[in-house]
Amino acid sequence: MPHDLFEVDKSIPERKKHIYIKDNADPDQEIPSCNTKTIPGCMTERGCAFAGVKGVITGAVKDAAHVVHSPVGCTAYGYGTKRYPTTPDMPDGGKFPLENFNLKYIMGTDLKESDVVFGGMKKLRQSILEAAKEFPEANAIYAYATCTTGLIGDDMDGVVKELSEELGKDVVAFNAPGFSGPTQSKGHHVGNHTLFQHLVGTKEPPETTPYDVNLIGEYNIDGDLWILKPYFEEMGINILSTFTGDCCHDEICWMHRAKLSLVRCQRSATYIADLIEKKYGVPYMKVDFFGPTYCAENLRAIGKHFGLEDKAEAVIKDRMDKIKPDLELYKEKLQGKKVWVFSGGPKNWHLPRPLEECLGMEVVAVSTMFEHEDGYEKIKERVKEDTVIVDDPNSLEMEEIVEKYQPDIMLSGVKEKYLAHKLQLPCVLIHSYENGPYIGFEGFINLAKDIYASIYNPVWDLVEFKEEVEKTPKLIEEVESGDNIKLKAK
Amino acid sequence: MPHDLFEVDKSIPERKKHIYIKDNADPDQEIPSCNTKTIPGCMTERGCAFAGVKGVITGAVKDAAHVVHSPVGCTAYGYGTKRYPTTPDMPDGGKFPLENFNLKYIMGTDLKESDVVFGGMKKLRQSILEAAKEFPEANAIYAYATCTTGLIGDDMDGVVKELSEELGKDVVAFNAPGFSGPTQSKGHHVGNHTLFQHLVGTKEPPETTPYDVNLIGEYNIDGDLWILKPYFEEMGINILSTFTGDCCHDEICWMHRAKLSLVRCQRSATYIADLIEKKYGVPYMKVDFFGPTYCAENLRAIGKHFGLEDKAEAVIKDRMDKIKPDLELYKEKLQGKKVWVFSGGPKNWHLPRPLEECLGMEVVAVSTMFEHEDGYEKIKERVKEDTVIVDDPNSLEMEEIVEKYQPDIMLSGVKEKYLAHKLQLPCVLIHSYENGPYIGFEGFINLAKDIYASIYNPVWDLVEFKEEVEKTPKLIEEVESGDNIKLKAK
Amino acid sequence: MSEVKVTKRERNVIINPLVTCQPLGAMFAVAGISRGLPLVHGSQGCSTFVRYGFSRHFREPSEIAVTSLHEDAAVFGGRRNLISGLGNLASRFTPDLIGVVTTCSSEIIGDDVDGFIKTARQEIKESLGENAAEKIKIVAINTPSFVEHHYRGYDNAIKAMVDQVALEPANGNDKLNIIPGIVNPGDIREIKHILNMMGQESIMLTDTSDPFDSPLRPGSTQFKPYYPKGGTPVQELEDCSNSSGTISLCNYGAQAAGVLERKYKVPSTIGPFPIGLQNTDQFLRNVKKFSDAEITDELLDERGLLVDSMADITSRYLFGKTAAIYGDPDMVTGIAGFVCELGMTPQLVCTGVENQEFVDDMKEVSKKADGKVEIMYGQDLRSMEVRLEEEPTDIIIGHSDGRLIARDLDIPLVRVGFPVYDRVGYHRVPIVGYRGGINLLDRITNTVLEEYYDPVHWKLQQ
Amino acid sequence: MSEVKVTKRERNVIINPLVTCQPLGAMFAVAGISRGLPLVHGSQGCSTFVRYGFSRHFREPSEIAVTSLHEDAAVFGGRRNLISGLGNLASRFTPDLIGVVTTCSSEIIGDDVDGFIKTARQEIKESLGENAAEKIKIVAINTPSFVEHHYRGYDNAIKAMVDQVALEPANGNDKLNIIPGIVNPGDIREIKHILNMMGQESIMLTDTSDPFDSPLRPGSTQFKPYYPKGGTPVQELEDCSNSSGTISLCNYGAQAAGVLERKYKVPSTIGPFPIGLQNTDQFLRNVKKFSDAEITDELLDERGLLVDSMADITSRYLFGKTAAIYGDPDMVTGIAGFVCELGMTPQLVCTGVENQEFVDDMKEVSKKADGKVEIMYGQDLRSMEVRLEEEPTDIIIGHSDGRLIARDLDIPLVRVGFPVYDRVGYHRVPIVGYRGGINLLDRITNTVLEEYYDPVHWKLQQ
Repeated sequence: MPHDLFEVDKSIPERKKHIYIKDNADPDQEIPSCNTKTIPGCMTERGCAFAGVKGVITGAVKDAAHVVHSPVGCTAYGYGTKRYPTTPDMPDGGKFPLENFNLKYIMGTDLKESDVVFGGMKKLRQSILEAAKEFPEANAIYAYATCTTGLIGDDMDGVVKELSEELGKDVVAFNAPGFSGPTQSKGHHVGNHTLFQHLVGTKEPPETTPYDVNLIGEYNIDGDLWILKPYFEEMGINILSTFTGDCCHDEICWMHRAKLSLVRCQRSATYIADLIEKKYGVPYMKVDFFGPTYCAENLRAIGKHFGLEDKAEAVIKDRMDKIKPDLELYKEKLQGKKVWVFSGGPKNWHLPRPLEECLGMEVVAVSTMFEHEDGYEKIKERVKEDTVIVDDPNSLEMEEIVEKYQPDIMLSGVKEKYLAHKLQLPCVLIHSYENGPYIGFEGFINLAKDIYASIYNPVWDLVEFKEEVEKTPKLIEEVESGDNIKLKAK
Repeated sequence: MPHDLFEVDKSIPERKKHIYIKDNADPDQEIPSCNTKTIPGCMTERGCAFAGVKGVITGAVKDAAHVVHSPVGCTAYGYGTKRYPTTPDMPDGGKFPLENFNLKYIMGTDLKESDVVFGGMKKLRQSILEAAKEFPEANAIYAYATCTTGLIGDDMDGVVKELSEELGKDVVAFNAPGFSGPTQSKGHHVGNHTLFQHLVGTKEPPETTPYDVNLIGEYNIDGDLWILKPYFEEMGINILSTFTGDCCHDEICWMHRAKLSLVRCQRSATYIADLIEKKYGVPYMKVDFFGPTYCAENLRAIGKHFGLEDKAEAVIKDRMDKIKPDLELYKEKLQGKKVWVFSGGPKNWHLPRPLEECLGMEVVAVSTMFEHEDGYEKIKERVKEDTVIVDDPNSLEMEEIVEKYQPDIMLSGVKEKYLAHKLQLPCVLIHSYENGPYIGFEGFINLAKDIYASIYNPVWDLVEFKEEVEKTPKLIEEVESGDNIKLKAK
Repeated sequence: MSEVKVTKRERNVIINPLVTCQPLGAMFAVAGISRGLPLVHGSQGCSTFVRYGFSRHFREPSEIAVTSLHEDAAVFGGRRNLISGLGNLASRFTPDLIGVVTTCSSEIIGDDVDGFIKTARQEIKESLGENAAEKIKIVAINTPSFVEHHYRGYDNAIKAMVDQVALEPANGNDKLNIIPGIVNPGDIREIKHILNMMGQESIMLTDTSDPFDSPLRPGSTQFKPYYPKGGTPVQELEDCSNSSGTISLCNYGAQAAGVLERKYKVPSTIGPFPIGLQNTDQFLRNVKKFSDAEITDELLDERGLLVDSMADITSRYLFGKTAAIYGDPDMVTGIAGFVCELGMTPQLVCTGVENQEFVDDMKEVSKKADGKVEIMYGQDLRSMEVRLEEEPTDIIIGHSDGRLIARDLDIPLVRVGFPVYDRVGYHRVPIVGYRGGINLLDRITNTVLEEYYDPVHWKLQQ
Repeated sequence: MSEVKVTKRERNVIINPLVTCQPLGAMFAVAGISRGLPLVHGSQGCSTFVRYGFSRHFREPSEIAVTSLHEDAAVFGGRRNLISGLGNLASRFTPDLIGVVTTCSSEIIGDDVDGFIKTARQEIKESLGENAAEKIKIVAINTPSFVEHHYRGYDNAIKAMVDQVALEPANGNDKLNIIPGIVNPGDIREIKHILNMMGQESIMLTDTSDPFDSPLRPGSTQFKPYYPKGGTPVQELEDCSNSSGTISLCNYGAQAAGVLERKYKVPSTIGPFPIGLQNTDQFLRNVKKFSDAEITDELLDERGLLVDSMADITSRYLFGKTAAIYGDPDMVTGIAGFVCELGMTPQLVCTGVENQEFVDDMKEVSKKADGKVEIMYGQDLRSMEVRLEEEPTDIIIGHSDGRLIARDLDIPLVRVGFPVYDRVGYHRVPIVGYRGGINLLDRITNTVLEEYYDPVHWKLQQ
């Protein structure tokens, strides 16, 4: 029976099909039911489509002003929620004048009751104009639909089209109101399509090379991009456009000029790679840079594509040499520790093998907020027999997973972190990381270190007050060695 | 009856002669008895002779290493107690390599019981050698006797003489053990004589001018010197040596080359001016730079001495113009406020007139820790009828002064500050200042501002919990004026 | 004479808002009920963003359910979502209270929330049995996101809970109702500490202190992350109509106090937010007004410690220093008043809430100030930033959302309020009451010492 | 396996000492007696420097009398000074206890302090009458400045007071004697809070909490600056021989506990200084050992809050960070242990006290550390500076005397202990007990966040 109905789900038996225990003997090759609506009344970890587009796809663009067409709440929530740092560097060698522009500001139309009654178009128009005036440096303005504007039916596309002309800069509307689609994944989709449709192909890069790539689905979380970029540079490959980490608006406009697209986050951004391939004939390759093994494999594949095999090998060797001692150290420490990976989507199939093969850990549970079938297939392929795979777990299920599968650590988000801690389960943030970046060779060591620090946090041995302790003997075993004394750990 | 026996002194009637109420009709022209030993069992505010020499005179020298010949306590207490900042600038245009050397380090011989029995000479010798090794940059080493070494009779002079030769740099011993003399004033005296005897006349300045002065008794408390220095510079006068604020060891050695000595703190440093005059014929002038009036008067006198009258007037006018608005503001606010000045010595005669004449305050009490007869005569001359003048007041007397004379503010030291506050009496630190410097024209505004801030501290109106308050009416009187609204204070 | 300037936001576009929408306030309020669960009737983002916000500030789990509205609900209404959501929540969690928190979506769709709740109650009764079902209060809380802000949402929620749960008064209970506002666990605990010292029992409406700062003690077996220790028991909510008075520390929203006064004759008083000497004094007097509580010597000693600190510190280090203060309006007027007591000038005060009473109160506070005061209301953080670029202050006092502004302007930020996610422990340290005053004074002074005295290090020798 | 290196000072010259001489400790101890006054038998500097030091740390008056020894006493002895000093003090202040604190001078001169006190007692009896005189205890405290350090002076003073004042035991009082050590008011209050939660009465030997942190309340008429509220009443000192046990938190000096044990059969236990989880746990167990005090749920909740904070914060922000810790030995071992509990490494610990037990304890603590530990004892701040120049740590934990070192090395300083004169409020915030642990954890973490996370500001987004 690959599907399991949890104790806590007795009254919502429809959850059974979302929970799958990997079973190699399973004749139907099932996967968990996914990408469907959450059962009302649950404490789901999922977000909304607006979060999907602004919080994941577009928020990383460093020179666009973001105007949320909403009552104040969605605007407020769109602020400061994600870690995608930027440099001020622009492709033409100039500097963008506003530091941390994408992290520092968010704008909104501040809709009120009367707007709900009479429509918010006027305010949208006015707000975009004011935004352009407040930040003339911004090279584009991105406007976002929300539940309210979706429900009152504002025609944002009309407004932004007019304003693009009026302002002489791109104004783009993203029509992903919060209620659309079952998860934030809908927002990724809308974001991809909107950017492709309105921007890709509208500008030309300052120069091109035969080694130009688009790095798609790389949002520079906690500096991930800044780990990967040197690999490419050392290989002689030029990242023409990043979609969208530390990127500028124009980079998106000239994505059609790359020779190859590399798709890093395949859940949130395969769409645009696909669209670019179809329209402009730029082929794409799905890549995986988590963990040294995948990272090496994929650099090799890219090297092969461009005939740069030797350079790829050089990068790989250099980095492997660098991380080897740490990798060994952490593997020794983490051997056999049980891990539960709960990410948005792809990290659930990126991480299990690296954790198991490179760190000796055992993946006992994986769960996702918004993965689709293709992702679950990959997950299933990459986890071991008896691993539980849960689609959109809710709070109660999470507790049951902890009880049943006794993980030593969970990799997940902020909301889950403190719940895990209350269950004495260490937790490392895997969406925006703790002491990241986590990608690439060096990043994997950061991840290992954070996992190690969390599992070996001394507090876990001190959780309960002890009425009695064995008296520590005052005498300590010492091994003299020159000036220093080595103490034997008890 | 110019002398008064306080209520709290009923059992120590000898205190009567130390307390004098200024009485113009007093036929005997008395002053308080002073510079005598404190009655045992009092909580005196006085310190010891070691404090007098290290804490006042020598601690300001920026390039000397200080070695206290004592059990650890005196060394510890010699650390970080005074605010005499320094620049790294040396007279030859170079920089002294250790920033804040005089504030940052103190050294000691760390005497133990066996040293008390067998003598501390060996440790003194060793410590000075080690000090020289630890800070080879130091241009001199100053060693200090303390109670212990005074009592065990260590011959410090012998040791330092030997070491001076051995090290090729001046090593000087200051023989002012804590118990010597009734107050720290003894330490000033020893400091002056020692520096004169061992150093003055031993070196020559890099260059001289006809306008070279020694600025004596200026310790650069909280930057006082840095206020005064520009006055001299603008007048064309060169400070050849400062004794001892922000000065280097060599400056003391060439004090005999000045054309004139100016004595700022006349209690602690007239000695050396006198000695230099006697031996080298350099005349000296007693100067007073507290408050704009004295400051102007004295700059004029100095200008006259050098035939630089016009330049003196220019400095005076420039500074008076600058401070006038603030002076008026604070005079209005402080008019009639009663003040009690409790300083070490001279500030008790420096400050009464400036406070009264320039700020409209009323000096109701003055007291000193270690003033001598000449000082008390000046104090008496400068305070108004009925002002109480107290020599070496102890804690209980201080409370009685507060009760009897009801000052609005006290100017004193840290030990007294918090006692004053407990009696609801605001207190401004006058030894090392609060937001100083307090000297000169600009400094007097700093003092006025600190006094103002202390008296008008809103907390003094809020000390007691009130069972009832009149309900503040919500309506406020407003006077529109353009964009702004002026609110009438109630 | 002091001078004030009053400004409202001049543009329509809001840039870095100082407020969020109503539902957050309501979720906060419901989180303060023992075994209480908020059920957000809206999109998943409406609950997820708030859970995220609470978690990163309090570093605690924040368990909030959602009806997960999607396209179909937009067309056909959220009836089924709400009814089944309530049913699922009831059967899986058996809470003591569910607060149904509406959102823009459910309000625009026009769902008959009261009607749906009735149906849901019926269904719950059928599935869980009458007894179990009766133990679950379901409160409808209308919090349309496009009306006002989180502060009003809190107010609406407390009002709804009192209105729908409090029973007809029977015997006086000699307790005081306290509406603490959107404050930190440390603040609520400090209020309880003061009342405790006065021997006055209270009913907190509601008490988020323990739920948002709960011990990690797996050994205490009853514990579940979604039911942390503490919170106001539903029985106390029922009983609040028997109290001898209501004090709302929430200065600009006390509808619940109004309900209790009109419906059940419980007298009430509003404000001030008890920061600093005078406001805390007034809080004590307010407590005495409704009871024979005593102002004990111990309490006056705590007051005396604040007075002592102010005497020793303020004129020396803080006099004449200027502050910009931003955040929720009651916190802003409270801190502005305290800052005046410290001899500083609240040169710029800024709240996102558009409320004339706030302006009037700030004018009153400004009379105590020794300098110009600019009152920004209905404003946002960007407006404040622009003003500070033109006329900087010595320090800024506010929550973490201003941190990049403070960083870019190179003005030190004294963190207070919600959210503070870039430092730790701030939710636990009170700023209200006398002891909170000492904390805030220390924080302000140490910030000033670090920024303005450390560079001239010798001034810190004594 | 961890590695430790142990060093003592190699030079004779002491540079920036970490200790001072005995009398300071004795004055501190006597200040904790209600209506107790120290009378320093020495030069004026001996009292003035200490008053200055106390005042700038506590920002309180510090009233200490002195016999003002001068040249004549050096020659003829301090007899008259001490006798008349005692007489004057008695008649002008009518204290409950006078602690006669010797110094280098009086010890070298060889004054017969006991004899002089006898004479003084006689004279006081004659001038004040027998009844009044009897109410004034006079305790001789030998604190030669050239032997050891302030820490021993404290120990000697507590011992002298207990030895000379405690009465023959009569009926057990079910109280616990606590020797708190040279700690801050906040720490003593936290210890009292814990005991209070356990329902355990105590006698503090001695209680400096209120004397060194007293309210400004002129309305409460009995108040005199030299007799602040609080302190241990002499009756309790007399009664401490009836207690059921003594716990000395002062880890390396507990002579008073020894006296009580030997003379009056009061059992005792020494240490640990209760910083952090394990040390506080041990303190609780120690309390239980001597009494039937209970470890209440509320107390375990406080513990749970510390555990919760550690779980939420330490591995994320502090793991692997290194600290240099300096100060009094019990504080150093205590903090070093806590720092290990936080997953940090106490890379360098430094005390001015030369004590082998400290070294042994630190070796024990080092076993919990994940890295090299250097133990410096009998050292000074300069030695520490030199080592930190060679091998810097991420943070330094210690008192204000290290501030210029921290400044020059550009390593942030987390202030603890005595003296802290360049910031405010530190004397009031406990670092002992569970709540103190939270405070210290917050302080350390926020220092790390400010120094190491603010520059990569985005890492603080959540």
